Amino acid sequence: MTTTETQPEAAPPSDYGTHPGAFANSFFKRLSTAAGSLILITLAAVATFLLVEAWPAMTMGAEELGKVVSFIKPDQGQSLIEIVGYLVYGTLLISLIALLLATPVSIGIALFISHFAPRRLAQGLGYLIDLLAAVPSVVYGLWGVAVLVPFLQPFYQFLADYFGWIPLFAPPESGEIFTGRVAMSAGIVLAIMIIPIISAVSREVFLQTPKLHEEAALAMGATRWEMIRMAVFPFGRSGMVGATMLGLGRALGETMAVLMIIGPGLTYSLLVLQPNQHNTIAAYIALQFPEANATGVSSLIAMGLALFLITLLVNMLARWIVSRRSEFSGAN
Amino acid sequence: SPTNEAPAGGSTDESTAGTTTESTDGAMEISGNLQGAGASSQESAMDAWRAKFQEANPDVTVGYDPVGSGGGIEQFLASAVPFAGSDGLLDSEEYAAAVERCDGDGGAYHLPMYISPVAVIFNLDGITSLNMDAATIAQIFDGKITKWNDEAIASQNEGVELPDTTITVAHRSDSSGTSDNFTDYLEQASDGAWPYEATKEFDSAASQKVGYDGTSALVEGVTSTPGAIGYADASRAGSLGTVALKVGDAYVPYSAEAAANIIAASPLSDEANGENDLAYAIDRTTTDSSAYPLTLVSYHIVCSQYDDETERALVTAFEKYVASEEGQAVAAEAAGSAPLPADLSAHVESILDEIAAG
Amino acid sequence: MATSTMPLGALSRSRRMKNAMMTVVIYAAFAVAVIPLIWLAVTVVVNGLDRFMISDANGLDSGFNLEFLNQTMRGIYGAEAPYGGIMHAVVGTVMMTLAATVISVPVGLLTAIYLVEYGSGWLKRSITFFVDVMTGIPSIVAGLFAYSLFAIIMGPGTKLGIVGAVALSVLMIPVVVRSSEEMLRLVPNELREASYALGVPKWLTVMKVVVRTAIAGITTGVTLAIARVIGETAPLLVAVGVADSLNWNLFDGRMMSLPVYIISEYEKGVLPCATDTCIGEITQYRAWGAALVLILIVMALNLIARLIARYFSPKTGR
Amino acid sequence: MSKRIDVNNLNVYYSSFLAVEDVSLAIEPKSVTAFIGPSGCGKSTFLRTLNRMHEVIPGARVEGEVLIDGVNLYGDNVDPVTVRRHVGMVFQRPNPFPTMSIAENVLAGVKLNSKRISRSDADDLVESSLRGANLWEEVKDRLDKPGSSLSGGQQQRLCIARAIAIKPDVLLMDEPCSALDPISTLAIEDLMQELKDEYTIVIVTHNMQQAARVSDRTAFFNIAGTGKPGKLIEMNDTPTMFSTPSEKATEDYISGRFG
Amino acid sequence: MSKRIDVNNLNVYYSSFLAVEDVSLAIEPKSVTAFIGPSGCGKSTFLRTLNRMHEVIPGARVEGEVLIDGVNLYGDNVDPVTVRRHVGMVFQRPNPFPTMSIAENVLAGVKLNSKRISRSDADDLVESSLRGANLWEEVKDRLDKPGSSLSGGQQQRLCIARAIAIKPDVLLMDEPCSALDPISTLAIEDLMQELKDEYTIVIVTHNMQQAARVSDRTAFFNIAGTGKPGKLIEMNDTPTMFSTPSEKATEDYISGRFG
Ligand SMILES: Nc1ncnc2c1ncn2[C@@H]1O[C@H](COP(=O)(O)OP(=O)(O)OP(=O)(O)O)[C@@H](O)[C@H]1O
Ligand SMILES: Nc1ncnc2c1ncn2[C@@H]1O[C@H](COP(=O)(O)OP(=O)(O)OP(=O)(O)O)[C@@H](O)[C@H]1O
Ligand SMILES: [Mg+2]
Ligand SMILES: [Mg+2]
Repeated sequence: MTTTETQPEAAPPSDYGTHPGAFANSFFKRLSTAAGSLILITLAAVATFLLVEAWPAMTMGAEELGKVVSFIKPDQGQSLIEIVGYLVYGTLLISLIALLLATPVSIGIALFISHFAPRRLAQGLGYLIDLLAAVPSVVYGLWGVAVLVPFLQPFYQFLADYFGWIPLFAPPESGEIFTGRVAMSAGIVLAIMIIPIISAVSREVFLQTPKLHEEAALAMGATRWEMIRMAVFPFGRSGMVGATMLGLGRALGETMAVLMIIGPGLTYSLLVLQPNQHNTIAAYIALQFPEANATGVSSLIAMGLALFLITLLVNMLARWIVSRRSEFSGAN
Repeated sequence: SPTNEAPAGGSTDESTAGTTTESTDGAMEISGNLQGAGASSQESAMDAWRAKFQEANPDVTVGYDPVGSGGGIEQFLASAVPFAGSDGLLDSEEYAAAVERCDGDGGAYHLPMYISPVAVIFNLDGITSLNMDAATIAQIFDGKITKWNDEAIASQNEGVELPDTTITVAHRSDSSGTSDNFTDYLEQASDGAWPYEATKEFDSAASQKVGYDGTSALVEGVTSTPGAIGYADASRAGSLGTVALKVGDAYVPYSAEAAANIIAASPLSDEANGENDLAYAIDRTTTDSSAYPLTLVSYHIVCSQYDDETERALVTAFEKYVASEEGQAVAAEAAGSAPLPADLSAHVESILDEIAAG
Repeated sequence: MATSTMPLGALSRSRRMKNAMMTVVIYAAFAVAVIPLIWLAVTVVVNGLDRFMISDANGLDSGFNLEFLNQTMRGIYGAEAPYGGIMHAVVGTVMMTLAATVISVPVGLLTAIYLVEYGSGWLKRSITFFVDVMTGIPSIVAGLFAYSLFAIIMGPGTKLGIVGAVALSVLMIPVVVRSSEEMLRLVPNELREASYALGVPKWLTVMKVVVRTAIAGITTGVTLAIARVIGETAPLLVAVGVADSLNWNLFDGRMMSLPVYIISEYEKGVLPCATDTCIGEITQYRAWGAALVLILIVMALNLIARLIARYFSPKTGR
Repeated sequence: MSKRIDVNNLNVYYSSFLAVEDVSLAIEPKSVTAFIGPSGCGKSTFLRTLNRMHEVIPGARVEGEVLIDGVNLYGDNVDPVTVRRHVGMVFQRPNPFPTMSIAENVLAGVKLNSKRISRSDADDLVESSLRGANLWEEVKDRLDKPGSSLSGGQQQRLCIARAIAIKPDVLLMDEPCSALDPISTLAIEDLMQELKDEYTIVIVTHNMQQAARVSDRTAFFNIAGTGKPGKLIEMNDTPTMFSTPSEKATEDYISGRFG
Repeated sequence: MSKRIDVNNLNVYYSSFLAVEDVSLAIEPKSVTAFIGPSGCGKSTFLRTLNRMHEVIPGARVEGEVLIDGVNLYGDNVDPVTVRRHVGMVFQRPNPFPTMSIAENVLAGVKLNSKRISRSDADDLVESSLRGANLWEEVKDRLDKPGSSLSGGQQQRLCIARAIAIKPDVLLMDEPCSALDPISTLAIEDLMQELKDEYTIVIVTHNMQQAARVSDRTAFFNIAGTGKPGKLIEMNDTPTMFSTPSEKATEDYISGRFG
C-alpha cells in the first residue's frame, strides 16, 4: 500500500472508492423509490379520475340529481349523501360480521398449522389453505347462492324462533325466515372467503417467531397456550393486524359474492336475518352501473370515493394499533 | 378438436373496421368487425344473430358487450360503438348528445328488434295459471296483499283453491329494463294502486320482499320459495305458474303474438326523433285483448348517418338481418322472443336503407 | 409430594383447563373452517364435471371428454350442439392475469423493499398511506379508471386485454405491497448485518439475503394477490368487454375471461328448448364447468409459485 | 427446595441421530455441578433433557430415566410444564421477550401461576430478582423500557433475573456467562454460590476457571468424532477433576486450557 | 495487506444518546488489539464504527475521524461497502444465513457479490477457510446441510470462516469466542496469531486471559454509570496493561478478574 502515501488527502485511493457494483446499488435504490413513486402517481391519477368523475354528481342538488339519475328518488326523501350513509353502514356491518367470524377462526387455523399440527401434516394443510385462498370470488358467489344459503335457512329460522327477542335476530312480521338472502349470509360467505387470506398470512408470521422466545417461555413453565400468548402473539401482532386488514380490504371491496347473495335494501337496521335491509357500496355500484347514465355513473363513483375513505380510515386505525408500541416490536 | 376456432379478429381498436367491395353480381361483400354494446336482456338473441350473421358473412366478426342499456348508450354516445342495445329510450339530453355523435344532423334512431313478454311468475303447488288485474298485482308487489287466499285474488279465480300462505315478493335488485317495464305497467294500468313512478329500480321498502340480482337468480329464487311471486322474461318462466293479465274484459296469458300486438296498439313516443325513429310509448292501458301489455321492447339504437361507409354498410347489413323474418325466427327459437310483425319488419328495413354514409 | 399422582405437583386446574380448552378451540377452528371450504371445493367439482360429460356428437352422458376445453364460443348460440367451450376464456384469463402479475409483482415488491429497507420521511409515509388507500379502490372503479385512461390515450372504445391487466394491477399492487412488507420486516437484522459486514452492497443484500429469506411469505402474498383479481368480473367487463373467439394478443382486440364467462352463462339461465337433442341447462353446466377450470388454473399457478419459493427458501424451518 | 437428580442410561436422539449416548450420573442437591467438554459433544442437548426442553425440538427424544428426588421426569403422570417450573433454565443466547418491558420480563413467569400479584409484591420481586442478577443498578430507572434495548450482557442478566424470579428447585444454565463481562460474571458466580444453599444448580461452561471456581462437582463430556454420539467420560468432585483426573481425555482437555 | 488505524476524537451517538465519547487511539498494523471493559461501556458500538457497520442501525452516527492508512473512512469519497470488504467483522451472536448450506455460507462473501469463481477454487476456499476456523473436520461430510443445523459453537466458527474467506485487511471480532469451547477458542486464538502476520486484528473480549494471551495491545473502556457515555480509559502494550496499568480503574477491573 505504498501508493496511498503519495496520494493527496483529497483523493482517496481507489480501494475505498465506490465498489464495482455501486452503480447497480444506487440504481436499485432509485428503482425501488421509483416503484413507490409510481404507486403515488397511479394513485394521484386514480384520485383525480375519481374526483373529476364524481364532481358533477357531488355538486348537483338532490332534486336535480333525482331527475337525471333513476336510482336516486328525491320524492322518497333520498339524496346521494343519504344513500351513501346507508351503504357505508351496510358495508361496515357486513364486513364486521365477516371479520368477527373470520379473524378468530383464521388465527386458530394459523396456530394449528404453525404450532399444533404435526410437521408433515402442517405442510400439507398449509398448502390446502393457500389453495383455498385462491378460490375466486365468483365461485364463492355461485356456491353461496346454490348451496350455502339454502343450507343456512333452517338455522336462521331456529335463531329467529328462539332468539328472536334479540333485536339482531328478529324475524319479519310473518315470523317466517323465508329466504337466506340476508346480511348474515353475506357476512358468512365473506368470512369463509377471507379466512384463507387471514390464516395464510398469519401462519407465515407465526412460523417466523424466534425459537429463542418460544423456548424462553416454555422453560419458565408456560403451557403451550401460554407460550403462544407470551411469545407468538406479541411477535406476530403487527403481522396479524396486517393480515386482518388484507382480509378486511377484500371484504369491504367484495362485489360479486355479496351481489349474488344479498337481497339488498337501504336502512340503518340491525336486522341481519331480514332481507332488504342492507347493501354494500361495491355491490350497489355493480347493481346500478349497467343501467346508469352519465350522471348515474358519476354518482356511483362518488360512492366509490366513500368506500375509499372507509378503507383508508380502517387502515389508519390498523397502522395506529401496530405503531402504538412499535419500540416493543418483535422483529429485531 | 377445435371445431369452431376462428382467427382473432383484426384491429378492434376501432369498433368497426373493414372493407366493402362491390362484387360482380352487384351484392355487397362485406368484411370487418362490428361491435355493439348494451342491454343484457338481448344477449341470448344477440348470440344467435351474431352467429347466424357471421355464418352468412364469414369475413365479418360481430361482437356485443352486455354492459347494460346505460353503459351501451354511454358507449354509443362516446362513439365507442356504432350501435347500442337498449331496453329504454334515450332521454332528451341523450337525444341531443346523439346529434353531436352522429354524422350530419339526423341524430339517432331507435329500432325495436327484440320484443319479449314479461311474465308474472309464481310458485304455488299445482296451480299453473291465475287471473289478475293490474291493481291486484300492484297491491301484491306493494305488500298490501300478503296472503294467497286474499279476496282480491280469489274473486278473479273462481274454482281455484288458493292456499293460506304468505306471499313472498321476488323482485330484481339490480337496475333493469324488466323492472322498468313492469313498474311502468303497474303505474299505467293499476288505476293508482301502484303509487310509485316507473323506474329501473324496484322499490323494496316493504317487508316480505326480497331482491335478486339478475333474472337467473330471481327465477331460481321463485322456484325454490313456495308462495313466491315475481316477474321475469317469459322465456324463463319454465314450469312456474304464470299470471294472465286483465286486458279490457278478458284475461290474456302471455304469448309471442300477443306481445307483438302491443306494438301495433301503441303510439310513438312524443320525443321521437322524426318518423324514422321507432321509439314507442307502450300503451299498457290498452283494452285490445289480443295484446299483452306487459311486454319489454328492446331497441337497437343506430345513427341516422355514419361518417364511414364501411361502418354504415356493416351496421345496416347486420341490422337488416336482425330485423328480417329469418333473424327474428332465430331469436325466437334461441331466446324465446316474439318475432316482429311482418310490416314492422319491412318498415325497419326501409329505414335502414335510408341510413347514409356522410 | 413425590408419591402423589402428580409427582411434581399438578398444574393449576385453571391453567390446565385453559390450555386444554384452547387446544380444543384451535382444533375446532380448523375443523369449522375447513368444512365449508372443502364443501365448496366438492360442490364445484361435482357440478363442474357435468359439462365434461357432454359431447357434441353424443349429447348428454357421453362420458368424460375435453371438448369443453378446446372449443370457443364463436358461432355458438341456443341449446343445440355444438355446445361450446372455454378455450378463449382460459387464454384470456391466463394472459391477463399473467400480465397483471408481471406488472404488479415487480412494482409491488420493489415498493415493499423501498418501504422496509430504504424509505424514510414523507415519501415513505405517503406511500404507506396511499397503499392503504389503494386497497380501498372498488374493483369496478379500477376498471373504469383503466378504461378511461386508455380512452384518453388511444381513443374511445379501446377495449384490449392489456386494459384489463392494468385494471387488475391497480387491484393487485396494494395486496402485494402489504403482504411483502409484512414478510420483509420479519427478516432478522442480524442477517442483514452479516451480509453488510461481508462487504455486500445493500441491493445485493436485499435481493439475495432478505428477499430470499422471506420468499415463502412473499410467494404466499403474491398468490393471494392473484386470487384477489383472477375472479374479478366487473372491471373486466368494463375494460376488456367480452369476446367469443380465441385471442392470444393482449394488445389487439377484446378478450374473454373465465369469471365474465361464468357470470354471463349463469345469467342466461335455462334456455328455451324445443327438441330432445337440445340441452336447456347447458348454460348452467358451462358456468360450473368454467368455475372448476378457474379453480384448477389458480391451483396450477399456486403450485408453480410454490415450486419457485421452495427452490429459494430457507433450508430449514418447519 | 433443592432436589437431587439421578440420570440412568440416558440416550438422546435427534430423529435417528444419536447425539448423547448412555449417560448415567447423579447431581447432588444444594450444589453446583458443571458440565464441560468440547463444542458439539452434547452438553446443551443433555442439559435440555433435565427439564424436558428437548421436547420442543422436532424429532428430539430420549430413552432412559431422569429421576428428580426419585420421581421419573419421563413418567406417565408427569406434565412437562410442571417439570419446567421446578427446573428453570437460562440459555446460551439471551432471549428477553422483545414486546415486554424490563419489569414485565422479570415477572413473566410469575404471572403465569399467581394470576393476581399485588403491585408492591411485584415491585419487590422485580427488585430482588434484578439485584440477584446484578442488573438492578443499571436498569432501575428504565424498568418500563423494552428488554431488547439492553446490551447483550445486560439482556443475559435480565434472563437470569427472569429465571430466578420463579424460584425453581433446580436451575439449569447453558453457558450463562459467555456474553457477560467479568464484573457481571463474578456477580453471577457469587449468585450461584448463594443460590446453591437452597437450589440445585447445573451449569454448562467453556470456561475452566469458572468451572473450577464455582462448581462442587464437574462432569466431562467428549465426542469421538463428527457423527458420533457424545458421551460422559467422567464425573467427580471438582478439585479431584482438575488435579487428578482419572481419564487421559479429561486431562488433555483441561490442560489444553491451562497449558 | 495489514492496515494501520487511527481514531481521532470519535463520538458515537444513538440518536441523541451519546454512547461513546471522545475516543482517540491508534491500532497498529500486523498486530492484535484487544478491547476490554464492562458490559454496556460501548465496546461493540465503537468497534462497529471501524467498518461503518453502525450505519445500519437507525439513528446511529459518529463525529470525528477514523483513518485507515491515512484515509478517513468517513471522507466524502469513501464507500461503506468497500470499507467493509477491507474491514471484515465477526459478531457476538453467530448469524449464518439460513437459506444457505454450510459451503454456501463460507462462500457468501464471494457469491453474494456475484463474483464468478471456479468450482475447484470454491472448494479450495471452503476448505481452507473452514480449516482456518477449525471447523473442517466436523462439517466436511455435510457441507450441503443448512448452516443453521450446527450447534452454537459450530455456527460461530462458521461465521469466522465466512469472514476470513473474503481475506480482509482488518478483521474485527466482537467476542468471537464467547460461544466457543476451549479447543475451538484455542484454535481461533492460534488463527489470530497466524493472521496477524498479514492482517490487522481487533477483538472485543470479556476474557482477560484471552486478551493477555493473544493481544499485543489492549484498550480499556469504562463507563461512569448508566446513561453516561463510555470512554477510553487507557491503552497500552498488553504486558504493561496487565502488569502495571497507569489507571486505578484498569487495575480494579483486571484484578477483579484475577482476584
Ligand atoms: N436441533 C438439532 N437437530 C439435529 N442435530 C442437532 C440439533 N442440535 C444439535 N444437534 C447436534 O447434536 C450434537 C450436540 O449438540 P449440542 O448443541 O448439544 O452441543 P454442545 O456441547 O452444547 O456444543 P456447544 O458447546 O457448541 O454449545 C451436535 O453434533 C449438533 O450438531
Ligand atoms: N441500537 C441501540 N440503540 C440505542 N442504544 C443502544 C443500542 N445498542 C446499544 N445501545 C446502548 O449503548 C451502550 C453501549 O452498548 P454496547 O452494546 O456497545 O456495549 P458493550 O460494551 O458491547 O457491552 P457488552 O459487553 O454487554 O456487549 C449501552 O448503554 C447500550 O444500552
Ligand atoms: Mg451448547
Ligand atoms: Mg458488545
